[in-house]
Parts: sequence; structure tokens; C-alpha cells
Amino acid sequence: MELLAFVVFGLAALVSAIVVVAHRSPIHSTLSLVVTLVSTAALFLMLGSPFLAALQVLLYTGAILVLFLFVIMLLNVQRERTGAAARSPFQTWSALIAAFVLAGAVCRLLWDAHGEAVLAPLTEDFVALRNTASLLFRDYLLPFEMVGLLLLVAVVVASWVARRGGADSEEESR
Amino acid sequence: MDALSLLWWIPALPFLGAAVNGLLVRNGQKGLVTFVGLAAPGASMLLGLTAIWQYATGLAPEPLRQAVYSWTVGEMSIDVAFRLDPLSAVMTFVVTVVGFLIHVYSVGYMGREEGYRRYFSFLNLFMGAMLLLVLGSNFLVMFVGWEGVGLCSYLLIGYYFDQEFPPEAGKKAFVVNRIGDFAFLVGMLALFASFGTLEFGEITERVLAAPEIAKAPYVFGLSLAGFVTLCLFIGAMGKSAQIPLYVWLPDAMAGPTPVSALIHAATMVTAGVYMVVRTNVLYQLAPEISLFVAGIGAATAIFAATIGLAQNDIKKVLAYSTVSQLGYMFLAAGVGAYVAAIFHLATHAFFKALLFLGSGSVIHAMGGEQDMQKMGGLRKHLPLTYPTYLIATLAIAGIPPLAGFFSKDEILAGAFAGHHHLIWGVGILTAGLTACYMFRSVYLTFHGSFRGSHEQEHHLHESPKVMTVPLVLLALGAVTAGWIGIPTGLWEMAGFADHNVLHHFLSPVIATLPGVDTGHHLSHSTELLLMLVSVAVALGGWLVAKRLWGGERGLAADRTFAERLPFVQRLLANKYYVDELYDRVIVRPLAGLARGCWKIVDTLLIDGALHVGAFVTELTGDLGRFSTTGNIRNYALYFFAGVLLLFWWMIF
Amino acid sequence: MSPETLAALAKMGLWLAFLINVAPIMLWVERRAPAFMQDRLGPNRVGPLGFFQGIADAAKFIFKEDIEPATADRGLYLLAPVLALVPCLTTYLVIPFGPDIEVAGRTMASVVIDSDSGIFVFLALASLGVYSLVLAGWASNNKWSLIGAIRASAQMISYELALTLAVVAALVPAGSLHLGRVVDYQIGERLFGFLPAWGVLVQPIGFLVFLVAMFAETNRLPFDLPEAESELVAGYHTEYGSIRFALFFMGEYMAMAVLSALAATLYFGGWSLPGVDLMQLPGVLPALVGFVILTVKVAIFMFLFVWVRWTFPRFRYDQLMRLGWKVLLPLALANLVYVAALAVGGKL
Amino acid sequence: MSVPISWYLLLAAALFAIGAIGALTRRNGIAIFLSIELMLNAANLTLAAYSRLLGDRAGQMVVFFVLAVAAAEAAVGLALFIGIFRLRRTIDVNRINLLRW
Repeated sequence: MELLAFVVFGLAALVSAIVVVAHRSPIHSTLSLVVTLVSTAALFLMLGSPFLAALQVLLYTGAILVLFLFVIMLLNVQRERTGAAARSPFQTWSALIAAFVLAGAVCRLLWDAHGEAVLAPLTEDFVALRNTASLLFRDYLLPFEMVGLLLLVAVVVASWVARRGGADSEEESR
Repeated sequence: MDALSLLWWIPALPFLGAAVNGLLVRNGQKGLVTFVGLAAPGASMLLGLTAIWQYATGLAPEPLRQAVYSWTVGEMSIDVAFRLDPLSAVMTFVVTVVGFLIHVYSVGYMGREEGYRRYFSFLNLFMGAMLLLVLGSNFLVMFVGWEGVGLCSYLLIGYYFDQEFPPEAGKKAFVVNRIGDFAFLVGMLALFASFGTLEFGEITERVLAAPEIAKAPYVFGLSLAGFVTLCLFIGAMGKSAQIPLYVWLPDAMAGPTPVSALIHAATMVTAGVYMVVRTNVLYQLAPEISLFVAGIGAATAIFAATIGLAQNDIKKVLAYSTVSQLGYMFLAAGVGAYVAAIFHLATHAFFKALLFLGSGSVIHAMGGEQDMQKMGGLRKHLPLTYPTYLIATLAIAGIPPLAGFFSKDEILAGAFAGHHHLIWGVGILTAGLTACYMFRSVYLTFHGSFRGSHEQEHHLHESPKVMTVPLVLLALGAVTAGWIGIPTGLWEMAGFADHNVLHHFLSPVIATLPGVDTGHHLSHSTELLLMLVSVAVALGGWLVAKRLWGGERGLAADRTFAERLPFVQRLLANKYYVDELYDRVIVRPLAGLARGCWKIVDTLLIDGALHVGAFVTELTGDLGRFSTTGNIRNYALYFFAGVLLLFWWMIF
Repeated sequence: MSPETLAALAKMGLWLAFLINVAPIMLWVERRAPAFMQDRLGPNRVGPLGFFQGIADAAKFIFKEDIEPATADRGLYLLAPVLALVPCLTTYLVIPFGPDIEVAGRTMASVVIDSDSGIFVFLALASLGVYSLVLAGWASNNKWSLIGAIRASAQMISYELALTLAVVAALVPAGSLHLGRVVDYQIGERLFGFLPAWGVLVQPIGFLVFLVAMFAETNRLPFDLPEAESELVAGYHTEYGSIRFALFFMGEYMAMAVLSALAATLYFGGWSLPGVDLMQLPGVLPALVGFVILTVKVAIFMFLFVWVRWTFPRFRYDQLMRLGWKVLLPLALANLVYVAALAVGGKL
Repeated sequence: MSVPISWYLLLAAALFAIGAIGALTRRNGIAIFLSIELMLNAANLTLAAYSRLLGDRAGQMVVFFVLAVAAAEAAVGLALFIGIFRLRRTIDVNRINLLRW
């Protein structure tokens, strides 16, 4: 059962990840990423972290990617142009090679390290949301508050940078 | 009030005045400038006179030393200390009194000049530096003052910086002085290396205790004393305008006349003499250098005197006269008559300052004209200037009982007593020439009829009181200054007790070394005979001058001279072409060398190396900048490659 | 098939039966209620009081020709209406509709997913609702649709914040993310000794925020900017017709129903009624009666939706945004602080 | 049947590599952003897997913070893209090369 779930969600994540990277339309890329993230959320659930799974869906797909979609639609981003001028084969090939080398090396290392080792069964204690909460709000309170501050700053910066009719904006002179 | 404890205030006060005038007072506040400019040296003079009086009447004959601050670098420690002993007392007296009178005179002479505040600031600065020089207790403090007066000399020669010549003259003075200063520095450092101290007192004591140290061979076949004294004398050559470094002094007349009087006649140029006398113990241990000093002095004396004969610029005449008289002083120092040197220095300060100030009064009356060919008959218009100028001339010519007679006579007696007969002969000849050219200037300036334009004649007037009063006071000095040093012989012949005050006062300063023969004593008859000879020569010079230039004769004699002996006349009028010679032999080769250095070393080698470096850098940058494509994906790829490298490094 | 699976299927069936019927019934209500308010008849031909009007409309939608715009992004165009149903057909899973019951010797919770993360899952799934609107607007390749989609995404993200904050505040008294515990708290506690500790009484401001945000989240008047017919034709579903439009239509009403259920659960005691102890009932009856009680509460909310729709004019877009960010969000935060202070002070 | 832990990790590595390829090859700024999110997600998956393997929830905390930071990053980054788009009418990074040599 777990294996089936892993295969389904893992494959979904992989395929949609490839679509994210390969599709020329940003909208389709974003939507594929939604699939990847939801699949990953399912994997989180399987890994005994319903908290992360819910958070992944709530925050990533429900907020961040909606923001992406919003911006894409706002800017009306078109498909990437193709053609010789836009291509840079060196960049592409070196990126591919580097990524494959990296993936290969990491996979080799991980396999050597863990092999076919199977996880111990989940414990109630590990899954319990209460424990996660106490960890987050007690041991990690300071980072938590700092992240909150970071988000506040990000909101202020974002609204400043993207404001309409700024002094340096072309919009105003038109 | 104990003036002695306030010793360091004597140089400090003029410095203070210079700072206040230079930094705080504004240009328009002329009254304040005058007040500060006079009060500072005036207070300094009063303090100095009180201190000298207290010192001279004090019981202790020991030199007074006052350290203000100790300058320590590593293990070397040098005090900023002041020293009052008979020698510096005499010098302080001359500097403060003559200096203050010239300050007063300047108020009138410079009254309408633009840079009045600047002038007084520099003049005060000079006073401070000069007092530092004479009161300094060691070579370093002296050197600071030495350089300070050089700076002020430069600043004041170039006072009229908007004209073409004065700044050039200032530069020339400065550069020529640098040559001497360098030698001074070398000598000073040699002393320090040998004795580990720069204090005058300590050095003298050590040398007296162990003269063989100073006599030991040092470098270039010279003993330590020989080397040091040679170096110091080269320094003195620069500052005191001796052959071959005298060329700057006549040009220095480009400065305002009171400056010429104060710096380039009365005080600063005598610093070299003072320094030689200050280190007399070393000179006594280096007889060959002493002889060299005497020779240079004698040569300078007669050389400058002959040039003086053919000059038409009244200040140039006085300038060469100064060079000549400084030669006299070195002659005296060279033959061992140190007291005579200082004596002549003091008397000369009075009458030469008087001469310059008198000429300044004349120039003032003539509206800036300095050429004697355009003067004549001025005595009617300048009733005060004329007699004072005449008194000074009599004094410098050596007519008794004026100041110059006694000092000059003592020098000649010293030379004769030391068996330097040739030098004595040169000296006596110079004395005649001095009388001759000085009276020439008197006759051309004050006698005969006016040769200038009508405008100038109409403009003629006596100077204001602020200028004439110092003249009178200085004239008083020119008459009486010699009386403090009436020779012992005269007193004895007249049946009095010895009242040669100066000699007694200064004798502690003159070292007496075992085995060095200083006690040349002439018999009274010889001494008297020598006096008569010198008086006769002086009178002879005067008479010749009267015959040639007296009355209404004017410039006739000069013209005749130029017709009869055109070569000699041109030679003298052009100062033996020394400037041209230096230009050809030293200045141009140096300039060429400098140009060569510039073109080859600087432009080609140094700049070239830089350009090569810059080119390589630029080339590297040109190649490297292609990596900054501005395309973020390239950067990401670099980053990724770096991560891979790190990964590889971490694993293997 | 395990008993758990069977029970879960039964519970889901109960919910689905309810949700499927929401749309047709609401169609009828939306027409009869305003007619009643405006003193006119409204549809009255199909069935008694025109009650079967909804069924007739549904049949019409199903049999209409399916038209696709030629320039549409076909895949997404087809996907969008389906996605509209996803949040509503998943979020109800965590809403409790009755007390724990004993069936065949097993204790069973009257909720499909009996999880600690309950409301968390609800919010996560609800946040996916925006995708159907955005994709519909984008895929239609129509400027009205696109503007509607942009408006919808901005509006829903904005109001989601206030909504979530209000929900968090509502959870504080119970101290759990499990909605069943929230209801238990409201049953068990008493305010001033006699009032039920319903959320609305504890934090009226929180409820107000939730209510307004709920209207905005479901794009109902006065916040129906994404489909404002007077400006954007019909907003994101301009290009949709027949059954695809019906799916959006159903999605909207189901979302209203689910959110109403959540509101009832958080603020009005959920499946409970004061003074009624369902545990006295035998068998599965407590769950069924609880479901009925909840349905009644939801129905009241649904009528409120209709009532408001025909009462208030539409907001302007900037007013909408200002209200969301500058009024509701601070209010929600203040409410959260207030409730947290009460909780820390031991007053709850 | 249980799934070996290494499978999760290998899946994460693969996702990361795919994201890296995307980040390096895409020209559209937003697509690059999406690829970066993909890489972050892969890292999150690794963290969660190790958290599970080691039985230590600290890894989950890190994931939580990564999510929050990703949110901040997305907000600022997208705002920047809006600003750039207003100025240059494009978000093609090949044409946003002001910092060129």
C-alpha cells in the first residue's frame, strides 16, 4: 500500500517536475509545480508529518504559487521565444551535464549510505501535532519570531518595489 | 621679576606675535597689526635686556641653561633648551635692539604696502627664529632657528611676489642656503655620532677634557674637528654669504629695505660667524680649517669690495659691502680673533643697519628709485638722513673713534699678531677700498646736483619721525658701539686700567686649549702703528673718493674709468660674471641632469613600469570582464560549477 | 472492505447527498426569496411553489450545447470547472456532524477524518479553491475572464488571511485543531452560568470578521467582483456554458454550504443544540440528528447569503481591498490578541 | 510493503537536479523562480525524510522555516519582476543584462 502510494506520488512529482522545467508556458509550469508540491505533500504525510503536508498545501500551493500565477497573469508573460538567437547551447548542455553529474554523485552517495534500509514504523509520538507545536513554539521560538519579522520586511519591501507610479517608473511618464 | 627664569619667553614672544598677526588678526586692522607687531619684539627686547643685565651683573659666571621640553626618540633624547652665556647675550642684545628699531622703522616704511599684516607676521617670525638660533643650547635648537631664519628670509625676499624678480631671488637664496644647510646637518650629525650629544656645553667640555678625540683622523684625511668644522663652515658660507655661496645675498636686496637691513645685513647673515665662534674650540683644534676660513674670509672681503666699487644701485653697494664685512668677520674667526669677530659683528650690525635704513629713507624719498646715477645733492632735502648715513659711512670706513674703527682694527691686529701678514695686507687693502666705495655712495647720493627727473625732485622729502628716530638711535649706536671694545693696548698706553669690557665679558666663551697658541701679543708700539696705518688707509680711501666723485663731479669718474679700462669696469660691474659662471657650470648641467632624469628615469622607467602594470591589469580586466555577461543564468552556472567543485572536494 | 472504510464511505455518502442537493435547492431559494422580498411571484410553474425549478435548470444545463472558445487553452479550460468542485468535495471531511457513536461495538467519530490537524487540512484544501477561478479566467483567453481571474486570486488571498486568523482565534478556547473538540468545548462550557459558550458569544468580532471573509471567499455579493456582471459580463466563467458552467455554479453553492457548516461549527455549537443531549439517543441516531441540526444551521446561513445578496450593493474593487487589508485584518489580529489574552488569563 | 528511506532521498536528488537544470536553462525569470522553488522542495523532502529516519523533528522545523523564507523570497522576487517588467517590458533574463561588462 505504502509502496503503491510512493510510486504514484513519486512518479507524479518527477513527471510534473520535468514538465515544470520543460514547458514553455509559465502558466503550465506553475500548474505542474502545483502537482509536484501536492505530491510532495503526500510524501510528507507518508513520512509522518501531516503538519508539513498541510502546510505545504496551504502555504506553497495555496499562497505562493497563486502569487506566481497572479504575477504571470498580471504581466501577461508569453511563452519563451524559440529560435537560434534565443538559444545558448553551451549553457544548456553544461547545465545538463552538471546536473546529471550532481544527481549521479548524490544518488551514489545516498545509496551507499542507506541502501535498502527500511524505516522503523511510525510512532504516535512522532506524528502528534502537539509535539510538533511545542517544538516550534518553545525550542524554535526565536527563529520563528525572526521568520515572522522577515515576512513583515518582505511584505513592506515587496509593496514598495512593486508600487505603481514610483519615481523611477516608466508608467508615470506616460 | 627674575628675567632669567623667563629666558624661553624671549624667542617665544615674537613667535606669539607672528601667530597672532598671521592667524588671528584681519587684514584691515592696521592699528592692531602695528601694536602686535611692535609689542611682541619690544617685549622680547625688554625681557632680553633685563636678562642680559641680570646675567652680566650676576655672581655666577656659569652659562645659564633652561630646558623647556625633552624630545625623546628611542634612546636618543634632546632637550629643547636655551642657553644664556656671554656670547648669546651679545647676540641677543644685537638682535633684539637692532631688530626692534627696524620694526619701528618698518611701520613708517611699509605703511602703505598691501601685505602689511603679512610683513609684520613674517618679521616677527624672523625675530623668533633668530633668537631661537642664538639662544639655543644645542645644535638642534640652533638648527631649527637656522632653518627658520632661512625660511623667513625666503618669505621676505619674495615679499613682492607679484613682481617677477623677487620670488626668483627668494628661491635663489633658499636653494643656495640649502647647500650650506646640508653641510651643517652633516657636521652636526658627525658630532652627534661622535659625542652622543648636541649640547654646546657638553661638547666643549668633552673636547677640552680630551682634545685627542677631536684630533683623531676621521674621514678624507681630516681629523674629526677638521671634518666637523669644515662642514659647519660650509653651512656658514651659505648663511653668511661667503665665496662661493655669496651669490644669493646681492639678489636678496629685492626684498623690502628694512628686511635687507635686518636680515641680510645686521642679523641673519651673521649667524655663520656666531656659529663659528660658538664652536671655536673645534676650530682651534683644526688649524688648517681655520686658515681656510681666514683665507675665504679675506678673499670674500676684497672680492666683494672691488665689486662694490662699480655698482650703481645703492642697495647693491651696501649688499656687497655686507659680503665684504662678513668676510672680515670670518677672517677674524679664522685667525683666532674670535672676540674681534663678534665685536665686528656687533658694531657692523649697528652701522650696516643704519646704512640700509638710511638708503631706505633715500629710496623712500626718491619714490622707489635705487639707482645712484639718478640721485645727487640729496643732503639738502634729507637733513636727518644725510648725517646719520655719513656717520655710518665713517664708522664702516674705520675712522676713529667710531665703532668700525675699533672692531676692524682689532681684526687686523689679530691677523698681524698671528703672523698672517698676507691676510693682513688683504684686510688693509679692503679697508681702503671700503672707505672708497662707501664714500662714493655718499658723494653720488647726497652731494653734487640732482640727476633725477623733475617729478622725483619735486617729490623729495624727509621721512616721518617713525623712520628717522630709529636712524638717530642707530647712529648713536654706530658711534658708541665700538667703545665697549677699546683695545687693551690703548688703555695701557693712556695709563688707565684695562677697560676692554667686551673682551673680558666674552673671554669665558673662548676656549683655551693647552698646546694651542692663542696668546699672540703685539707690543704697544706695533699696535699703535697698525692703527695709524689703517686710519691712514681709510682716510686715503676717503680722499680718493672725494677726488673722484666729490662735489659736482658726479659720474664723470665712472665714465672715464669705463673708457680707460673698459674690460675691468665691465668685469666689476658684472660682478666678475660669477652668476653667469654658476649658471653655466652648475645650474645648467644640473637642469640638464634633472631633465635627463625626468625624461629617462621618470617618464621612461617609472611611468613605463606603471604603464606596463596598468596595461597588464587592463588586459586582464578586458579578458576577465567577459565573464560578467550580465546574464544571471551564466552566474548561476558558475555558482553551480563551484558547488560541484566543493562537493567533489568534500567527498574525495 | 474494513469496517472503518465502510463507515467512512457511509459518512461521505451522507455529506455528498447533502451537498449534491444544495445547488438545486439554492437555485429555487435564490429565485423565490427575492421574489418574496420584492413582492412578486417568482418561478411557480415547475412543481409546487416552483420547487422543482432547480431540477429543470439542471436539466437545461446538462443538455445545452457545449461551446469551447477556439483560442482557449483547452486542457486548462476543461480542468478549471472540475477543480472548482475539489475544495468543496474534500473540505467537509473534517467537519463533525455528531457525537461519537457506538456501532457494532466500536466507538466511531461522526466525522470522516478524525485527525488532530482537522481545521488545518480544511484550510489547506480550501486554499486550493482559487485555482479553478484563476485557471478558468486564464484558459478562456478572454480579457473579462482574465480580469475576473486576477481579481479573484487577489481577493481570495487577501481574505484568506482574515478568515484564517478568525478561525485561529475561534480555536483558541478549545485548544485544539480538531473541530470535534471545538464543538465539545461549546457544549461543555457555559458563559455566565447559563449561556452556551458558542463562539459567537465569546468573540463576536471574530465571527463578524469570519462572516465577511466568508462572503468574500465565496465571491458572493457584495463581494462578487470576479464575476461582476455589470462590468465583466460574467467574470472568469464568461466563456463557460452548459454543464461546465453548472459545475462552477455547484462549486459556488457547495463552498457556501461547507463554509456555513464551518461557521456553524466554530461559532454556533456545530451539531449541538443547548439543552438537547443527543447521547441519549440509541444507535446511529445521534449522528443523524446531529447532521440534521447542522443542516438547519447551514440552511439559516444559506438564507443569510441570499438575503444579503438582495440587500447590499456591490463594493468597488479598491474598497474591497481596503476593507480586507485595513479593516478586517487588523480586526482579526485584535480579536486574536483579545482571545489569546483571555485564554492566558484563564477566563476561558 | 515499506519503502526504503533511500528512495525518498533519491527522489529528492532527482527533483533537485531537475530544478537545477531548469534554473540554469530557462530564460523566463519566473520560470527560473519556479525551478528554484522546485529545488527548495527537493531539499525539504530530504529534510523530512531524514527527520523521519532519525526520529528527530528538528528537520521538520527546518522545512517549516524554509517554507516561510520561500514565501518571503517569492514575495520580494515577484515584486522585483513586476518592477523590472514595468521598466523593460520583459522578464527574459537574457535581456535583463544591465550589469554587463
